[in-house]
Parts: sequence; structure tokens; C-alpha cells
Amino acid sequence: MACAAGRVSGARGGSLLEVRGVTKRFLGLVAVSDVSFTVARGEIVGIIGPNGSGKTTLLSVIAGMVPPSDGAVIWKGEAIQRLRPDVIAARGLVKTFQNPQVFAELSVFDNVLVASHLALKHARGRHRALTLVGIEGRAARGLAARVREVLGLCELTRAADQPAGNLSYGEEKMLGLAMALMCEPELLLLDEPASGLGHEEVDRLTAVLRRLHDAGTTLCIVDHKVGFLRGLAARVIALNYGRKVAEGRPDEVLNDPAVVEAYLGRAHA
Amino acid sequence: MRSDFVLTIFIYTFLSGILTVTFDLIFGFTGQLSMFHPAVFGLSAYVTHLLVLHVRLPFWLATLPAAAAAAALAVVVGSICFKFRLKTFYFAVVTLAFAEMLRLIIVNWNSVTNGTLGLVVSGKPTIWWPGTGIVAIRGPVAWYYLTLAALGATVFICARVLASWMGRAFGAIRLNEDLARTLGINVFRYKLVSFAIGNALASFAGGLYGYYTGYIDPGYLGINQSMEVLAMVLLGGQGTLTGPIVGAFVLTALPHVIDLRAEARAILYGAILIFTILVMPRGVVGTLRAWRVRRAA
Amino acid sequence: MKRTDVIVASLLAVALAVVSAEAQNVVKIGQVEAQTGANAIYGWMSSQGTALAVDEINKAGGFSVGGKTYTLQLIALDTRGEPKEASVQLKRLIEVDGAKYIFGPFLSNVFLAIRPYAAEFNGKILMWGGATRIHDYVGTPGHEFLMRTWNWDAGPNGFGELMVDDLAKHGVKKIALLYQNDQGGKVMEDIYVAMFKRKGIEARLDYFEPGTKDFSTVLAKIAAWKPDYLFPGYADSYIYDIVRQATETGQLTKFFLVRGSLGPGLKNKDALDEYVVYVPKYFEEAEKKDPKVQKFVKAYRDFYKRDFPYDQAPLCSSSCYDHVYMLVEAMKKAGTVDDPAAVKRALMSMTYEGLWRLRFDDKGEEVFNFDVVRLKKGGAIEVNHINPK
Amino acid sequence: MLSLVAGQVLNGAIVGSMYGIIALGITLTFGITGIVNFALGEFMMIGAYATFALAERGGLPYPVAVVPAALIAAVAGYVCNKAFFRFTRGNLVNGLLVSIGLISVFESAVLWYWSATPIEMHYVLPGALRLGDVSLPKMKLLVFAVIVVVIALTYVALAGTWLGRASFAYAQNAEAATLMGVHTERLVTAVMLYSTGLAGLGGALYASLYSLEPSLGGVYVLKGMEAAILGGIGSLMGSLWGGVILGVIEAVGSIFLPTAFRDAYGLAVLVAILLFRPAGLFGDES
Repeated sequence: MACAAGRVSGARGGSLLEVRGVTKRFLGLVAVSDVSFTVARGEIVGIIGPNGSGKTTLLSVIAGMVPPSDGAVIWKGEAIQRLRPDVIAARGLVKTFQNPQVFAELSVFDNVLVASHLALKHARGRHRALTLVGIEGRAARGLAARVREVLGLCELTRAADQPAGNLSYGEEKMLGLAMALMCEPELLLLDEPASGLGHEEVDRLTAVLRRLHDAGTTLCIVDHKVGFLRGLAARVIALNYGRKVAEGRPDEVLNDPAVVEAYLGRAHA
Repeated sequence: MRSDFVLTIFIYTFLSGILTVTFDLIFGFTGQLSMFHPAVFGLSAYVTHLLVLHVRLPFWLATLPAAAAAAALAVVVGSICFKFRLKTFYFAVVTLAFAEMLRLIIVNWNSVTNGTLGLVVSGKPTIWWPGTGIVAIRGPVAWYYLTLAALGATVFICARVLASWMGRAFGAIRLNEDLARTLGINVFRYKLVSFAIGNALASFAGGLYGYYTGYIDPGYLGINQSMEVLAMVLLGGQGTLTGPIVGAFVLTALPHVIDLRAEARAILYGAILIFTILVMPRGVVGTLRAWRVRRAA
Repeated sequence: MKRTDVIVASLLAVALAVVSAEAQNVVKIGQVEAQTGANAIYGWMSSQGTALAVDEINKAGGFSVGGKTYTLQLIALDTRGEPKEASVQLKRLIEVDGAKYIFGPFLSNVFLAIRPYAAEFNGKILMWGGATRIHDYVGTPGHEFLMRTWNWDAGPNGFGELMVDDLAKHGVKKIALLYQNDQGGKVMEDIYVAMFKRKGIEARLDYFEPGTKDFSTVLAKIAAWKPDYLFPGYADSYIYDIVRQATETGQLTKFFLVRGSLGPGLKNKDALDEYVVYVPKYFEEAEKKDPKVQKFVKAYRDFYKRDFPYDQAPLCSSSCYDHVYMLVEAMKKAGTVDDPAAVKRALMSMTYEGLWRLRFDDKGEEVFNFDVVRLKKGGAIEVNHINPK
Repeated sequence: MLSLVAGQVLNGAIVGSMYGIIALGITLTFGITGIVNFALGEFMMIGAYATFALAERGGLPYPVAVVPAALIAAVAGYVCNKAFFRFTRGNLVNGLLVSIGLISVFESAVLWYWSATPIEMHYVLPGALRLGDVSLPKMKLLVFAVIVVVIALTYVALAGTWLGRASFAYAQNAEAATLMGVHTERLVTAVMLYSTGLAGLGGALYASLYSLEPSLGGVYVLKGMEAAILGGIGSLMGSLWGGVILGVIEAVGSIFLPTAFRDAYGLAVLVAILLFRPAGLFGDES
């Protein structure tokens, strides 16, 4: 991804994202409690944990959808936990939704085209104004090409012209991913990308994510499908009741008693 | 002999068309139910004329500060509403509130606006015409083409904006604000942009309207103006550029087509409004479009 | 674009067809009044009077001018009080229907919006309106087509002037004006505030938003100022409430009106001390004395199948009724039905004895006899018939 | 001066309660059906003219006439719901357009029958009550009492009845409520009946205070919307408070400032409050 590569900057090599003691309370009950971890550029980090262990909340906090009650989110050495989601996205930190969000009335192509907002902004900046008076048609053509590219990457080319409302659940998730990609993320936060997908869909997803990673995108994937993550992630963080209970290589973490307990309950511990 | 009667209906259609199209930019495309339109319509009518009157600006020059004023006002009102995340009904009522306050100011600021007596506009806009040179625009035919051109320009500008990334941002905001945010779209800013552009363009309708009828009064800012514009857009088809114009034509011509005693006429008028929207919930154009799509599929 | 032209052309063709298809010996009277909507009251009443007169004349077999018998066709269009509608309708009346005689409008904002267009037909049409703002234009160059069908407040023949003089004679020192904040109210301010000043009466003015129904606050404010009289706006729809709310709490009990009707006074006759009002005609009394009035009231009842609106009728209904007859007389006198200029000359030189004695001053503004009614506590009524020279 | 203010605060509250009863209808309808019944003012008008007809023409004593008048309005509301609003459910603007159409229809119909001449009922309860320098018309006090009682009863009733539980459940979460067996159609019908009936009652009371004209509803539906939002959509007592506050502000405002701006005072405060409490004074933030 040329454009993305062009924007690599800030803390080179070092940690791209750092989550520092993030806590989130919703009227009394604690969803995330004092979680800290870092994501280095080019990594694939997995976050696992049973349902209700606070994974989704944690992601929302990082993406700026909900402000943390406590703690900080550091992006390229800069605290971002008070910034608006669109600003955070503009800085290259993009999130997909667990249950896919799409513009149902628009065609798949237009969905992704809408998502080209940032791409165009980065590519043209103020010069976007020229597209208003018809000049800079190149920019527009460039976008269209890019959209097709992304659709191809996510294997949605065939569905391009039909309304997003008609897509299957799996395809909707793919579209969600495609739109996120269009934003040219440096770090892509994926919220349960595999949930509700069939086997071959999961495989396809895995392949796509691999390709992304090879293209230089850092990934942070939340999922409770352990198997799916084991295949992808180099490092896994386990949450339970909003706490970080383990961190390390997938096999280590999956054998960690705390994690086993979290998943299978006391009996097996 | 040609009939001014028919031409006049078209002239009013085109003038209303400017209002409805720009309103649809805010409402149909960006999803913000604004009741502020008649306010800028009336305000710009006053500003334009007062500038011509006191500052001696030529009409066309005077419309620009008027548009600027409209945009500035829109930014103020819009920022307040959007900062506080006022949506649908709330947004409608608050913009209505601002419109009412503006109307009351104009009604009572006698020294400038001549209050309820209104202002009689004697002049006409002039244009340079090859051969004849500078000519004042008089008579229905001239006004027919002038207003048509104005409407055309408005539609063109709106179309360009909607075709650009801004239009895409508007749509995203209308359809799913949260998703729009995660895609890096500054929802607040683009709501504001849509609101400002819509109102700035609407201001031209005000200036022209005042100079066409030759009379400006605070009634321009009345709430029923708001209702009429809304009715036109819904009837014609929201979220389209042709729909609002169709609606403007229908509702402008309708009262003059029904030939009944006053009360019966008003009853029928209301009934037609109701049944059209019930039969075509997406307006004439919207429904036709959907129908064509279904036939294609 | 092209398509619109086609539409224009076709509609136009239809229009022409309509015009040419019209019978020859029909005189068309157009009327542009607000018959529905918030400001309907004046227009509604006047369109009633006109329709009644036209019906009577036609039932009587029409009228003959130059040996030819004509009937009247009334085309009354409802402006809903909207200038936009009115301007389209006026064009229709003049061009499509070919009406040369236009009645109305009574609303000033409507008049101001249609004036420029009507002026283009100066000499080709005759427009009879009651709107106050017509006063500014009637008799001025380029407006020969215009005549105002209502007495003017100020000036030697002005009913307002006369009534205020009377107040001054009664030693009134302070009067509170409470007008609705619209065209009519503003015009009255311009007329009366100055007039009171000239006559050495201290006046204070408060405006209220049209649509207001509860006046307690502003009335309390006014009462604290302790005026001798309260001078409420011009529309009965407000005066009923103002008078009731003022008297109910006993804050203000003396009223002075130059528009509106006797109705509100009668309704609260026991609670008020005095209620002075200008009415073009005090019908309850006139009905007993004047056979013409009797006939009119009966005709109204039969035609509309509803009780006679004593309080509202004088406002305009019947003066429009008279105007139709007067116009016909003028046509006879001028010997033509399709030369408005000639008809106007005839009108200017004649005096018509109908329910009123109607004539026009040299500007083309109407002067007719009227009544000033002084209502006392308990309902004692003293009518003062005034017959301007 | 003090007595002037005191008197106007009371008077403002009374006038405001009238806004409140419309606001209650708006709150209920919007909360349940998602449409703003902009035509509510017309049902008020119907109630007012019905009262006039029953009391003046039908010869019923006023207190008796009020009830059938409200019922007539409710029936009209029921018909409109079945015929029109049913199809615009959840579509704010289309519902608004239907309302605009209804306004034109109703007002013209009334104009046709009653003519444009203003009409006024015989005074039911003339005279005023004096408390020191403050004097308030008896009828106004009575009207105020009735409205407060009605709204309070509505509040109590909605807490303990099927309609109440249903509507609260529905307002919280439509699907869930439907799953819980709340019969949406029945609920909506009930709400339409009740809100239009309330408006009718408001009109019936109005008729005893002011003169009638076909367009009387317009002002009240606007004030009602302001009051509903001021109090917080969905809050029943909030609608009463919203109305009262609005009334008091307008009254007190126009003592010290020009009366011509009366409406602006209420609007300004409305906007100010919305900025600090977007959900209104009594609405629940979320």
C-alpha cells in the first residue's frame, strides 16, 4: 500500500500503540480494569477472552468511541484517549465493528468509496477543492481504481454493484474490513472479525489478513475463537473480567491456567 | 399574446425551487431537518435590498454579502445545534426557534426594516446583454429565464458538491453517524458545511424574490414558509435534486388549478397533500425511481 | 427547458381558447381577497357582499347599457392572504379571464405585492380595494386605475380625526394603544400617535404578536399606567379577548375603537364603563328604520342560509354589496362596460344612495356616511350619525 | 410592581398549563409512535368548536358539554390514526406532512361551517378573585386546577396501568416490548385516542376563556412542542412543568421588556436550556 507506506513516521521500530493502565467503568460495574500492553509496528497482536471479558470495550476505548475512566492510550508517543474517533482514524488507527456496520442503502462499491474520505484527504489535502470544479479528475479516477483494488483484496468484486443491504453476514464483515482498509490504517483494530463466519469464510479472512500484514499493516485482533488467532497472531493477550490475565506467544498463553480457567471454568484447573 | 399567468407560476416555481433544492441538500442528503430556511430567505431579501438602497451596490454585488451573512448565521446556529448533538425533532425545533427570533427582530427593528410595513422595492436587477448593453430585467419572459438560470446554477453547484467527497460525507452522516466517525469523517464539520452551503445558496432566492415581487415584508420569514418548503421537498422526493423542483411546481400550480369555492379548495389541497405522501411515501420522483429500479430488476 | 416552453405554449393555448369562448354580453368582476387563512375576516366578509349583489342583479335579469343587456360574472379568488398567490391570481383574472373590474384586496401586504403588476394595466382596469396602504397610492400618477373603498381616518372628513376631537372635548388626557404587530397596527400607529399628540393627549403604544389570545400581562402593564381609555387594535378576533380580560379584572373599563365592531362591547356591557366605536353602520338600529337595510339583511339570510353577522357585516360585506350596484350605475352613466377609464370618470362624478351614501373624493378615496356608537355601562347606546360633506 | 410580577407569575403559570396539556399529547405521541402530531392543535380546535356547539347550540351546561367535546376530538383522532397516521409510523417528516394537510382540511371545514366571524361562548364563570392587589379570573383558576389534576392523574395512571407499563416498555425498547407481548397496534391506537382527547379537552377549556377562530390551534401546537422539549420528551410531569415555565417566562419577560417580543423570551430560554440539558429539564440523559 504505497500511500500507507509513505506515511510511516513517529516512533520508528518502537511501540506504535501503548495502552497504559486503561480502566473503563459503566455505572459501577467495571468493564476494563487497569489493562496495559503495547503493539509494535508490523506486529499481529491477538486479544482473547471469554464473552463479556471486556475485549470490545477495550477496543472502543482505544478507537476513541468511549473515553476511558482512567489510564492513557498512547499512539506514536502521543496521548489520544481524549480525541474524537474521526481524528484517531485520521491518524491511522482504524477499527472495525463486531457486528458489521455498513451503509445498507448504498452499493458495496459506494460503501468503500465513502470510506475513501481519508485516502483522498491524505492524497490531495486542500487540493480536493479542485475536484469541485471538475479539474483533478485524476484524483477521482485514482480513487475508483483504489476502491476496486480493495474490493479485490477482500474478494468482494463480484458483489460491487449490489446494495450492501443484500450481502450475507460474512460478506458484510468483509465489507466492513474493506472500508477500514480504504482508510489506509497503520494499525487496524479488528473486533471479532471471525465470529459468525463459516469455515471457508474464516480461511478467506485469514488469507486477507495475512496479505494485509505482508503489505505492512499492523493488526490488533480481538477474538474468542482461539484457533483462528493461533494461526495468525505472534503475541496474544488474554483478558478475563476486564483484567489482563496473561500475555505471550499463543501456545504459552493458551496453556496458562488462568486462561484455561477463564474459558473452561474451575473444574479443569 | 403570451400569458403572464402561466409564466408567473413557473417563475415562482423556479424561485421556490432554489429554496427546496438547497433545503434538500441539508435535509434529504445530510439528514438534518432544518427549519431555518425561511429565515435566511427573508434575511437575504432584506440585506440585498438594503445594500442596494443605502450602500448603492448593484444588485448582483449585493447578493454576495447577503450570501455571506446567511452562511455566517448558518455557521453560528449550526455550530450550536451540532455541538450539542441536537437531532431530528430537537434540531428542527431549535432551528425554528432561531428563525422565529430572527423574524421578531426584523419585525420590530423599524428604523432599518420598516417593520411590518415592509419595504417596497422599486428597482430591478440589470444585466449586460450583447448588443443592447446594460438592461434592467423587466417583464415575465426576462424573469422566467433569469430565475430558470438561477435555479440551474443552484442545481449545478449542489450537484458538484454532492458528487465530491463532501457529498459522500453528507450521505455517510445521514445513513450512520457512528460508522462515518470511524471512517475518519468529521461529522460536526460536514454537517456544518452542508448547513452553510444550503443556506448560502438559499439566500439568492431571497434576493431575487424581493426584486421580482417588488415588495419585502417579515412574512418572508414565517413558519408556514418552512412548512411549504418541507411539503414541496417531501412531495417531490427527498434526497434527489429533481424531486424538490417537481414538488415546487406541483404546490405552486396546484392552488391555481383547483377551481372551487375557497373552503372546498383548501380542503382538497390538504387532502391531496395527505394522499400523495401516503401513496408515494418517498415522493413523486423517489417513488418513480424505486419503481423503475424494480422493473429493471 | 424546451419542455417547459411547450407546457407554457399549450397552457397558453388553452387560456386563449377559454377567453375567446366567453359570451359577449357578460361583464366580469374579479375579486382577490383572503377568504381562508389567519387574516380571512375582511376578505371573507367582502366576498360575501359582492356575491350577494351579483346574484341579485343577475336574478333581476341583468342591466342594460347602450341598449344591450349585460349580466355580471363574479370570479372571486381566495388569496389565503399570501401575496404570491394573489399576484398569480390577478394575472389570471386580467389575462385569462379578461376581467376589467377588480374588487379588493383588503390586505395591505397583498396589495403592495400586486401593485406593480396592476400598474402595468393602468387605464385598462379598475381596482377597488379597501387596504389601508392603498391610501398612499390612490390618486398618484400611474395609479389612475386605483380607488380606495374606505373612509380615511385622518383629514377633514376623517372619522378618526373626528372621534379623537370628541375625546379631547371630553377632557381625556391619557390613552393607551394596544395594537397587533402587523401592517394594520403599524399604519394605525402612524396615523393616531401623531394625531393624539396634536390634540394634546398623552398616548402610549404596546404591540402584541398576532395570534396572541391572552393579554393579561400587557393589560396589567397598561393598567399600572392608569390611562383614561384603552384603544385596542382593529380585529374583532382580538378585541373580544382584550375587552373581556381588561374588564374581568376591572383593570380597564373605558374603550375607544376606530375599527372592529360593537360586539365585544355589548358582550361585556355590564363590566365596562364606556365603549366608543366607529361602525360604518349600526345595523341593529338601521334595520328597524331603513327599508333598504331591512331588505339587505333579509336577502343575506336567504342567500347564505345563516344568521346575519351584525357585528362583522358593516366592516365590508355590505359596502362591497353597494359597490357592485354603484359600479353598474356608473357603467350605465358612462354608457360603456369595457372602458374602465370612462367608468371611473362616471364614478368620480356620482353619488350613490345605497345602504350608504357613497361618493369618492378627488383622489379616488371613498367618503361615506358612518355611525359612531357610544355604549355605556349596562348597554345604554347612543348613536351619532355622521354625514361627511 | 411586586404585585404586578406576582400576578403575572400566577397568570403565566395558568396560561402555561394550557401549553402543558398539548405538550403532554405531543410527548406521548412522539414517544410511542415516533411522529410529531403537528395536527394536535387542530384537535384542540375541534374540541373548542364542539364545546361551543354543544353548549350554545345544543343548550348543554358547559361542564357537561366538555366531556363529549373531548370525546369528539378523540374520535376524530382515532379516525385520522386509522386513516393516515398508521401509514407514517416512525417517519417523522411524512407524519409532519400529513399533519400539515390535516390542518388545511380541518380549518377550512370549520371556516366553511362557522364562517370567519370570531365567536365566543357565554361566560361560564365571570368575575375575578382578588388576593391583595393581585386579581385572577375565576375561570382561569378553575381551568388551571382541571389541567393540573388531569396531568397528575395521567401520571399516576400510567404508572399503574397496562397502557402505562406498555408505553414505558415500548418507549425504552420497541422490539423488546413487542416480544414481551405488547400489542403495538393497540398501544398506538390508545395513545392517539388519549392525546387527541387531551387536546380536545384543552380546546374545551380554551373555549371558556378566549374567543374562537379556526386557526386557534396553531399557536398552541408550537408552544406545546416547545414545552414538551423544555420538559423533556417522554416525561409526563415534565410536559406540565415545561408549559408552566414557558408561560411564566413569557409573562414575566413581557413585563420588563417589550410585549412584541413575547414569544422570543420563551424561545431564548428553551434554546439555552437545551444546550445544558439536551434531553430537556426532566428527560433522562442517555
